[in-house]
Amino acid sequence: MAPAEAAPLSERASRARQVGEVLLAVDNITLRFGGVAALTNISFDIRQGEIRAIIGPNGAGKSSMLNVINGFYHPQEGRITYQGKTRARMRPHEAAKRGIGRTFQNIALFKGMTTLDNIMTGRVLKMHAGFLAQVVYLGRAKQEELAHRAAVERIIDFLEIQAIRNQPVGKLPYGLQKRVELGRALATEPTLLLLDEPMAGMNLEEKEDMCRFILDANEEFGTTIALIEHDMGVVMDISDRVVVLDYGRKLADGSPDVVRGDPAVIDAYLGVSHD
Amino acid sequence: MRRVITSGVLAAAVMAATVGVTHAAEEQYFPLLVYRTGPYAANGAQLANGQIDYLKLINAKGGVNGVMVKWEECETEYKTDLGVECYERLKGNGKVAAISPFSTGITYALLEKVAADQNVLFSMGYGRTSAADGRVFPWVFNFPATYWSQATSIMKYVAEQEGGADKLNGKKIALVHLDHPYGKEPIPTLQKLAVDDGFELLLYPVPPTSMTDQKSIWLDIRRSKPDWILMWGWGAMNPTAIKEASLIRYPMDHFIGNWWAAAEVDVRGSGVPAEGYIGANFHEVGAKAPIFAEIKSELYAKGQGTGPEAELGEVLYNRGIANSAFTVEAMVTAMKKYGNKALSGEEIRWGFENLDITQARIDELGLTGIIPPTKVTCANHEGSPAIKLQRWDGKSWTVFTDWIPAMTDLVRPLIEADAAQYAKENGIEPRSCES
Amino acid sequence: MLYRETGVFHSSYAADQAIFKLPQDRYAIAFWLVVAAVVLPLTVSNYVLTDLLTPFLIMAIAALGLNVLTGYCGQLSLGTGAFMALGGYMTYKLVTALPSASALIGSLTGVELALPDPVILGIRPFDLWFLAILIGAGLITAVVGLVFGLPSLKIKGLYLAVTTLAAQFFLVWLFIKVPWFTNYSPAGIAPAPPRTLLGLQVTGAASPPVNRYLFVLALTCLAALAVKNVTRCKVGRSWMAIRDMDIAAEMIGISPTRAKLSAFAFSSFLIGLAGALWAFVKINSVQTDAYGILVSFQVLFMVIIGGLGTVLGSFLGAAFVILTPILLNIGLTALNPGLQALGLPAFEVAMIKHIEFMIFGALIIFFLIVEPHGLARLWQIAKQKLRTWPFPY
Amino acid sequence: MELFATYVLGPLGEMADNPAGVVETVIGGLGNGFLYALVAIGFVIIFKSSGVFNFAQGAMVFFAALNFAGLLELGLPWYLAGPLALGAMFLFAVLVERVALRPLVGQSQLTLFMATIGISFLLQGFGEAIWGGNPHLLKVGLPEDSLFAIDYAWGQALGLDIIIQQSDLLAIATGLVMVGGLFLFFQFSRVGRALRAVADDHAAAMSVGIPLQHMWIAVWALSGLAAFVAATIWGTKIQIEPTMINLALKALPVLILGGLTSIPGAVIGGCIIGISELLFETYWGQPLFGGATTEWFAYLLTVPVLLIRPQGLFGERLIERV
Repeated sequence: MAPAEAAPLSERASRARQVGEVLLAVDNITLRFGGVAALTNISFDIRQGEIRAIIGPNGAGKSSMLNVINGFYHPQEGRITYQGKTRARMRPHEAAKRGIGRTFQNIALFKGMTTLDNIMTGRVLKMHAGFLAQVVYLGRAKQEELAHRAAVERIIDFLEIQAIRNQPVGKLPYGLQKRVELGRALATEPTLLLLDEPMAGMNLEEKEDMCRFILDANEEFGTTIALIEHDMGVVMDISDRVVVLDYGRKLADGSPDVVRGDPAVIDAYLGVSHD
Repeated sequence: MRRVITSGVLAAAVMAATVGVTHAAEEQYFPLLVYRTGPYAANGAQLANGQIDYLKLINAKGGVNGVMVKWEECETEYKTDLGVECYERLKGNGKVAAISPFSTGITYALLEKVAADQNVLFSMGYGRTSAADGRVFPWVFNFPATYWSQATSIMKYVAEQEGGADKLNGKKIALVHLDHPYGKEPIPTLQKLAVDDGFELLLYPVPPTSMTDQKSIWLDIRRSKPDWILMWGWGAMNPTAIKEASLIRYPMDHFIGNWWAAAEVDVRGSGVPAEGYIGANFHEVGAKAPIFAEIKSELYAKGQGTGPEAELGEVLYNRGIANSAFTVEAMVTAMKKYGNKALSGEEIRWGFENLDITQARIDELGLTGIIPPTKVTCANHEGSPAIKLQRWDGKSWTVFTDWIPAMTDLVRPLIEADAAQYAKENGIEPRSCES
Repeated sequence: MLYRETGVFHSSYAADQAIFKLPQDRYAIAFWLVVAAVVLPLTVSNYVLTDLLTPFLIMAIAALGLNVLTGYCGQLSLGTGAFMALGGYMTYKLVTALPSASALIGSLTGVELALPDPVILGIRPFDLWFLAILIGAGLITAVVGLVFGLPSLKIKGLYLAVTTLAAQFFLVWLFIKVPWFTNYSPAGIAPAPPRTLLGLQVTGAASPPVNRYLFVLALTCLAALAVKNVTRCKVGRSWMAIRDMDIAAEMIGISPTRAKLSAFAFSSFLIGLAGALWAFVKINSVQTDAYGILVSFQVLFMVIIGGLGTVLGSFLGAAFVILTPILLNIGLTALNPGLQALGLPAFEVAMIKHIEFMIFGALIIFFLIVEPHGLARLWQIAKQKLRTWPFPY
Repeated sequence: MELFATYVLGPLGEMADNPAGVVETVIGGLGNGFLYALVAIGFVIIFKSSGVFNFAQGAMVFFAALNFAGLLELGLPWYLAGPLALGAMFLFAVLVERVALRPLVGQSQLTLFMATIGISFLLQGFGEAIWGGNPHLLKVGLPEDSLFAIDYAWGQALGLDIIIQQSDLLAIATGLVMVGGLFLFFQFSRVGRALRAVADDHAAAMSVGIPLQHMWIAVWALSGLAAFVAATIWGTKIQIEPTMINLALKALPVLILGGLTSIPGAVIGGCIIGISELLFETYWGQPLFGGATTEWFAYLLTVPVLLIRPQGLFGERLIERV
């Protein structure tokens, strides 16, 4: 697979893309920890194929929102409709089974494993060999391993991390770890990919690389992406629509330009932001 | 720093070495499975000291008909896997006289191994009871009495105190036992007696991992008020039980330990007077027999004794002597047939099987009261089981009964049935003893 | 430069995913297998075979089992001894209840068939019943292990370790209390009846030490291979994912329930197998005395000293924990003649035991300080050194 | 229904028939519980401040008891032997910090736990090498007989025919004094406050100038003191031999139940376990299950408790974060 061209971000923003039906809709979500409300009455939707950004100051409830979407937190009120089905509570691994992938704000790689194994782990859901076949490493187990290895190698090529394939991830630099984590999430072939601050703590070059990977993933694999990001420039450039949270409430929702112009957002967020 | 490194082993080894130089002839080898550490150390150490002192004395007197003996100790901690390892480690180091592990668990683990290796397993008054059936267990000897026999003897005494076996009906008899192969051995026999005589048998198992925690047992005993308590205990369990019995003021003269639960260390370790506590035994207590004069003059006067001299004549020390003495007598018996040389396992086995120790012979050896007259046959490896009872007066033990024979007619069929089942399970064809 | 990947090219993913990727590694393992299977049985004494090598191999299986659970899946367990005991008792129950395959068929169908049992070159290739028994006992242990693993779904770390102590003490208590486990033996000890495999006697006191050793060696190699295979496949990766970060693992689709319980089951299977061998090959009887809490700690030592999450570590750890005390004991005893020659007092057996305890404890601390990641990591570092030798890096 | 009668009504009826027996069992259990708690407190002190799960606490009790008993056997009076044995524990604390803990700083909890098992072996071997493998008696003249309530006016007044063991009363009293003393120590002494700071946050404590290494010596010395006290009380009940270390394993469920970080939790956990296991053994285990259920009851009890509260009854709440 040829690495994508590194084009200026501004050009990317105006690309023509297929944005389709509503993939996921959250309705009036309220999440409380004890007496503290982390999210209050949040509603928005994510459409097929779009890049949806969730922004807001620290403590706005952004990560909590992602945790609700992939089943780690169970909201006290509200509904989540995913792929047309309104769902009850579910465990995160069930969400994963239904195509919701995820990366984390603080890198959550499997530190004892190599890059290759980390990404291979992302293929767990796609493997179906029985336990005994794995014990003897014959038949389906072996074929599967090799087939998925090939798929994983494509992701490794795509993310340009061939050189660190066999290194334990614990010792990799931060930027690469983020990349491996994206690779692991992509390996699950998600329909909806939740990225929690994929570019936090990166320098400009790393950010550009990461943006490129996100856009390519969106374009080439058709993955719908919801991301949390603090860098306004990035958010405004790559996202199709932006939802703004503050103190667990929705402040604004719309295209980057609309949100940028919203006075409430400027007051509550951009105005007081430390960025 | 009391007795950190005694000179015992040194003296023994030096003696063995010098003897080895003067007599080129091969020695008879005693692999000693001992336990001098852990919760059973107080008991194990005295047994080992008695065994070794007797062997030292034999060598000091020129060996067994001129055949010197040598020995090695291996620490088992009373643990089965370590015991097996010790056996394997030592068994090839010479012509083995007999193995005496002083642990029923280890004995069970070695039953087949000794048969395969052609070594005698001498479990003197412990181990697998049905090994008394020499047709199925040719290599195992457990005279002077098995646990089942011992239990019936003790029950005879209890019945006598109550005024006859018919008076046992409706009585409560408790068995406080180590929850371990050793402690469980007498249960079937007692259960049978309970049915026969109509008494109620209460079982109080003490787990080996926490045998110093017996509070619940003794609170329960206080409530159930058994008329008699028997104890099959060992190691740190015994002092704890004796102390707990005294704390609930249980009448000590109705509390009977078997012969592994009635040593000085057990009562002393309890820290209570325990006056009246009764125990079984098959030998006298105290350094009265002529042999002790020899041990003192030949060993302790020369600084070659194994343990502290003050412990000479104590129950388990004497029992250690008995163990070595029985084995040496088996050698002597075998030498009558095979000549005066270091004997093979098969030859020693013949010696054990044809053992016939009379009172006259015991007196001649200076072992009066230390070993009982014993006659072993091909089919009967238990001899003629009998016990004596001893009483603790607050300072020392005194034997206060004559021999109380076991209910052999009751025990022997049980032994034969159990041995037959074992033979069946393990595909052993019992040998014939008719010849 | 002595040990290097340069010049070794893998042209397929299959080659790249092999267990031993380098020719040097393959030669080394072949060498060690030849030493273990041919050279040692021909050269060493029976004592070394039966009481050093055989127990080491059996415990290596147990260590592999615990390593699956603790090393790969990150679940701490102190119940190893009890699961070994379960394996032992279940094997005993199965061998006595089902003496042969034809007996089983007979009891099921009412017709006892004589199965074909040809002898080829002194070996009876169909004589595999004892192996089936061992597998059966292992499967029962796996099921029980799975049940005792259920708390792990909620309880973590040292808290979990203490709940596994419940398994340890409860199971051992059960074996003592329920006479059924020992076929109502009066002393509560089950003998280990002699059994054959391929026509060769492999258990019981009368079986040749070489048979027992090779039998255990074969099973140990199979166990190591199975663990290696599983841990380079899906299941193994999901275990490691749960170990490294359970939340993240769950969010990429790994079910913690399945991962943890499968680790408990597979681990218990191997531990049960080790327990069966310990009873039938090593101590020649089944008794709880040999499966106490100390065994649980010993196996945990093996796994941690050897190296968590490595197959090699299980072997190194087992060797260290099983052999060190015995060799210390023998070594200290062997010092005695020398001490006497110098006119010094000899070591008493009790003293040797105390010193053995002290040195063993000190060595544990020493190895933890030198390499907290275990002996297997030391080997890795050595390999790294060899790779760059003679240059420092 | 029959099962219900046998396993529920039977034992309960037994208890109702003989309430004095229940009182006696509960007091006995309380005594056991405080004995467990005396060991568990040592664990908590170390775990709270340094995160080390100190398995060697049982061996420390054994070691302290051996030293004390051995010195007494040498003919020293208790007022010399006691302080010397206590001094040995302090010396031990310094050695542990220097030799084992300092090189292991920053290692995983499991590694540290294993290291303490190593220490446990070392201590047992060392103690026995000095004082011999035989069991010892530790007699310092503490009361160890039993009291019969019926011998006293209050017992007759209440009609209570029960036994109370003096050693149980001693254990309870000592336990309470220790908890009180430790509370005062942690609340009001300079070292105690520093230790609390360390327990809250290592880095922050260091940044305000609390020397961590000294603090670790202090906690180990403190738990050495706890071990010494436990040894003295246990010594009035049982012989000093290595089974003592096994008994200390009972402190583990006590700790887990109480939550690893709470000293009062250790005492309450001890009481719960001491009382419930003795009641269970007396009314269920002994009559219905063949006895010796105290072997496992405490551990099994922790399972349902932990399933409801994974951090123990008094432990700090664990929060899962992403």
